[in-house]
Amino acid sequence: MCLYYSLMPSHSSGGATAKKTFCVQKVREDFPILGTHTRAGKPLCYLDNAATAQKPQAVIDALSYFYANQNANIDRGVYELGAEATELYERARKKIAARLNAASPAEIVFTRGTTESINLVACSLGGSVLKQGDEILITAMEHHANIVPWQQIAARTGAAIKVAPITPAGELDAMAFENLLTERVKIVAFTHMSNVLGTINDAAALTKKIRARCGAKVLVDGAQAIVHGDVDLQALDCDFYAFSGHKIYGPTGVGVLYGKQALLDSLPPYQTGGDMVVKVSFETATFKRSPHRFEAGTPAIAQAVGLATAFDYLDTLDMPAVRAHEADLLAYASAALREIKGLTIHGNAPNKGALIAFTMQGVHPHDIGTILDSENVCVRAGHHCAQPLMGVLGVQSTARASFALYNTRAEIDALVKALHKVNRMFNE
Amino acid sequence: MCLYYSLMPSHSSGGATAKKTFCVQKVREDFPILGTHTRAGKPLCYLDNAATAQKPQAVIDALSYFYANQNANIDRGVYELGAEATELYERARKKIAARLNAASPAEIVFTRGTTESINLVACSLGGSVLKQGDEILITAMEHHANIVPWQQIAARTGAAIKVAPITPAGELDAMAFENLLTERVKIVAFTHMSNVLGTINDAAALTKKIRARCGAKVLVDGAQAIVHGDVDLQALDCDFYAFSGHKIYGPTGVGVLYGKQALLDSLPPYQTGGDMVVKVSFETATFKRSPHRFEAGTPAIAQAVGLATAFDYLDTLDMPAVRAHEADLLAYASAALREIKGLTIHGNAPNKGALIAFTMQGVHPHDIGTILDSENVCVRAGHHCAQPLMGVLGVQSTARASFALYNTRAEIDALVKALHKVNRMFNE
Amino acid sequence: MDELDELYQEIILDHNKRPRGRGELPGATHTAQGDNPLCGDEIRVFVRLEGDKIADVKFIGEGCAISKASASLMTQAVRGKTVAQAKEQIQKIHDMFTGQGCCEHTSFDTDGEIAALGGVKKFPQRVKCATLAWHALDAALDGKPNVSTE
Amino acid sequence: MDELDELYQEIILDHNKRPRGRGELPGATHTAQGDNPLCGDEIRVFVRLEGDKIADVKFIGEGCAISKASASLMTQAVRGKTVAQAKEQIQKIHDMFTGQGCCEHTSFDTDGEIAALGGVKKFPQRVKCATLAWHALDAALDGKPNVSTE
Ligand SMILES: Cc1ncc(COP(=O)(O)O)c(C=O)c1O
Ligand SMILES: Cc1ncc(COP(=O)(O)O)c(C=O)c1O
Repeated sequence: MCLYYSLMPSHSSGGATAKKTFCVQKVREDFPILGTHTRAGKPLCYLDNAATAQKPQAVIDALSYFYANQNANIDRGVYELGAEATELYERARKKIAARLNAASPAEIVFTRGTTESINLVACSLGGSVLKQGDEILITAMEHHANIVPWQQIAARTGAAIKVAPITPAGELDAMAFENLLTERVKIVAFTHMSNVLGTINDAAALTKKIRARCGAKVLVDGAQAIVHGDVDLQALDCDFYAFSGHKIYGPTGVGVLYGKQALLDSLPPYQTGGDMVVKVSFETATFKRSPHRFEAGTPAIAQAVGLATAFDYLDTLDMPAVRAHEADLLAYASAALREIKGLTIHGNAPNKGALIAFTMQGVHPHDIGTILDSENVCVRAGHHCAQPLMGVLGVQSTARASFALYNTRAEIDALVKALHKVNRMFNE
Repeated sequence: MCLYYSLMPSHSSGGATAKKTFCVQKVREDFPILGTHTRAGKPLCYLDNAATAQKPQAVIDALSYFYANQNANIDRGVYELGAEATELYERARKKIAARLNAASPAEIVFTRGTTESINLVACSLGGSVLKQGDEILITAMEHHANIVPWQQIAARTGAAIKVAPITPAGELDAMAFENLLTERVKIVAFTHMSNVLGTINDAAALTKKIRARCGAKVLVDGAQAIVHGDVDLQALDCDFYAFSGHKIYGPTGVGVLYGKQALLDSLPPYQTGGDMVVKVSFETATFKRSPHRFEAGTPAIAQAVGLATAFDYLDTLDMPAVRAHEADLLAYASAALREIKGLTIHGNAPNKGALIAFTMQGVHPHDIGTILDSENVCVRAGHHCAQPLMGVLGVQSTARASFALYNTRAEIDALVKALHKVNRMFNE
Repeated sequence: MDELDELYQEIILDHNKRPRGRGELPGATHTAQGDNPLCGDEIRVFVRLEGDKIADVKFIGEGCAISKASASLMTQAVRGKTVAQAKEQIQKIHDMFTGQGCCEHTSFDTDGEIAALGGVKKFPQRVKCATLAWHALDAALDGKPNVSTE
Repeated sequence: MDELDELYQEIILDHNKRPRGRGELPGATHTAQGDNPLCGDEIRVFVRLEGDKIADVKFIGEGCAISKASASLMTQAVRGKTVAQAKEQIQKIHDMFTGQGCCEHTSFDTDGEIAALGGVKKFPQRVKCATLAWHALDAALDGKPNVSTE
């Protein structure tokens, strides 16, 4: 009976010993949806990966296997099935902690996604440290998820929000950022990679600068960066790091908040209820330490296991080759798009992740989206939950093609062909 | 292209036309985990359903099918795959609204589970209406999820918590409850079915009484009742109703908050970020109406679809027969347990759902749990996240056997046999 | 004609490029803004009522081809009509897109060029674009300051 | 002997029924409470130090057979020992349950009856029960008021 858990048989070893490879055609076979949704002979060309990524069969199977073989509630059962589920859930935490180089699994809190992770910090940290006259520093390239929660806590505490501007190329204005770093700033929240501009911010350098200037706590929105870079939390040294499972080839309904342990343990809880308490009376309650303190109620158990499986899957791939492939897609697509008449790319930072937001003269992004869809090319059209940035860019909305490790040059060719059709329909 | 969505082929019709039946042996085949985990020739006897229920193959398949064929982010895509995913997610909302007889799908908010649903209401409603001197009325049989969030908001607002007592049989003390219903009470939160006592509260009658006495808003914790009864929200007339997907044969990571639409629309948002806003500037944001107002960020899309599938699955069964079966399990088990030397059942309400909490003289519930597990019988041992109720009952913890529609009399026989073993080991 | 061509009919493309009734309306008696949170598009509609009659109607704002063409067609359709007639027209537009007969052409009273909006029905994701200006008109006539097509 | 019998050895069942060292300890110099949030069990440990020596040690509280027997065995094991010796014993208990050699009997210094706790190793869910009193003793010796086996 010396369990602990029986991992899903199919991918319990694999990754560790097998030689890691990356062949995009082989990888595409791992993602079942890519073979579906053919329309009028045209294969599905999914280029909306920054919104949500597709899932490899390994993740889908891990979920099915969990429900069919391992399902029980966690942290409560004296029976073996319950211990097994608990072990699987905590193994997921350990896996993620190890992969991101957290100091301890206790620093990994499971949430619903980036949005909840940031709300948690805004509420628990912001609610504790902010007072009238304090400042929260964000940047002009933030997603709504890294703006609105700060507005809410600012309104509640009397703090003010300051916005670090960007350069015309779409980079953070380093000088302006530094000038805004005064002693009044108690929290700095910035994105590791913009979901519109693609800009990758040097989070380690920014954190160092912040530490040198003031005692502000640092939250990094890693929703996009986790997908396109190799996150090392010790190197970054930020206080909090937030991301979503569904963008990194994992299930919906789960995400992560990393936080430094001492800091997490010092914060008041966010949601409250079962499993996060040590003791409850009718009058009062005492709370566990991190991570359990922040996981009230039954968490997304199967989804946490599925997310760990997504990382397990990535571990079977030759990641440097994946990065090179993504860089190639970005370069190839950028060059091709620049050739298209009337097309403007928004975001030209030298350090840029694999996505391209663009507008076309005389055509609204929505119409681009619809025409591309008629060619089975899926791109996003809209403000990408970054309306303030749209204002800075002087547009109402943009189209955006965003790439995953399974995309190909052929798909970019299909995108380009469809964009020519847009011009034919609207600009001839 | 006139989609809308292609439902998973296998269960798109079925329920509606096929004659509904219920045969427990047939139903057991729908739950794959029940055939696993045999130990020393003893089949898995899963009696911890109040903690989390097992999942039918239809739900597991719906999740796999979604990820392999329909996965996209919602509410944002102009392309067909995105529209399809949005339609599936909203169809899930409609399904649940219809099944619970909500006035409109806009009254169904997807959350992570009961705990988050209650936290949302405590924060958004409690934060708006409570002030110094106001009271929140709960009962002595509440789960931590329906206690601690109220303590938190009470501490923040200066409101006080009052606790309606229970009778020795484990029923709500109706007279005491009424006496506590003063004009000071602004919120009443009570469970529809106790997860320890099994007691089913007459939520409709209680709500009527509250309405007659004061203007308090009424939240009903339906985590257990949704599984064992047929919830009709119009008949209940409560303001809020909360439950978890994972207890009603659905996936983990998703739950529901029902709220009356006008009330929901009048409340401030809870979490904030993308998808729940109409417009965002660096300075401020305006919010959508319910339900989107309360669904910040990417929600648990696949899980919502899976939860709707769980209800679809239940719709294929003869529900009156299911209820009769559950009642039979409860009666059979109660009679058998009463025969066991030194065993006390906690909770003897005439209107009781299918679970039994019990203690045994001279044996701690943990030891009961371990010995039962050695016979492959899974029960819970502990305080069941209801520590204050434990205090009322005068115990530290109890064991609990809780039944689902797939349990059988034979499994209760196995439970009884294992309990005799407990007595043999500890009390001879 | 394939579905895409039906969506982007000549009339639509023409109204998109050369929208009629576009601009501020000094002396407007009613105005309302329509927001489409999906893409951030906004259309503001101005109405000058004389008694019960829509003496003039104009719109400003950015939008996709569908929403701009729809706004343009709207100004043509309701200018000179009574409030009751305009309301009826709004209802017809609403019915066209939300009616059960989703995929057939309904008995929609074409009012000339407006029929060109029928192509949108095959693109459920774009219905909000087509109805944005109409929602704003409706709100303006009701004296509401704004409306959002959530 | 099957795993269950190894868990509930005679010694354990005996200490569960007739716990040694149970009760308040008037004149205690140190005390701490251990909480097991899983089941709500609490064990309070009292220690009377005389110089560096544990002159007396007792416990009160409810718990399962494992935690009660373990507390009982603990009082036997450390009474009369120095603080350093008790700390060493606590470390050994800790190692026994968290050590890599999870499933073999380690070179654990039995101190007589304490070896009976070894059966718990096959029941990871019960390790917290077995260590609760030891955690509380450790906290008491460190001057901490309480500890929780989260
Ligand atoms: C009555 C009751 N309320 C609330 C909860 C909390 O549900 P969850 O953990 O799914 O949020 C439970 C289940 O544990 C319950 O039984
Ligand atoms: C940079 C960034 N931050 C936050 C989010 C929000 O993520 P989620 O919707 O998964 O909470 C996203 C994705 O939409 C994003 O791209």
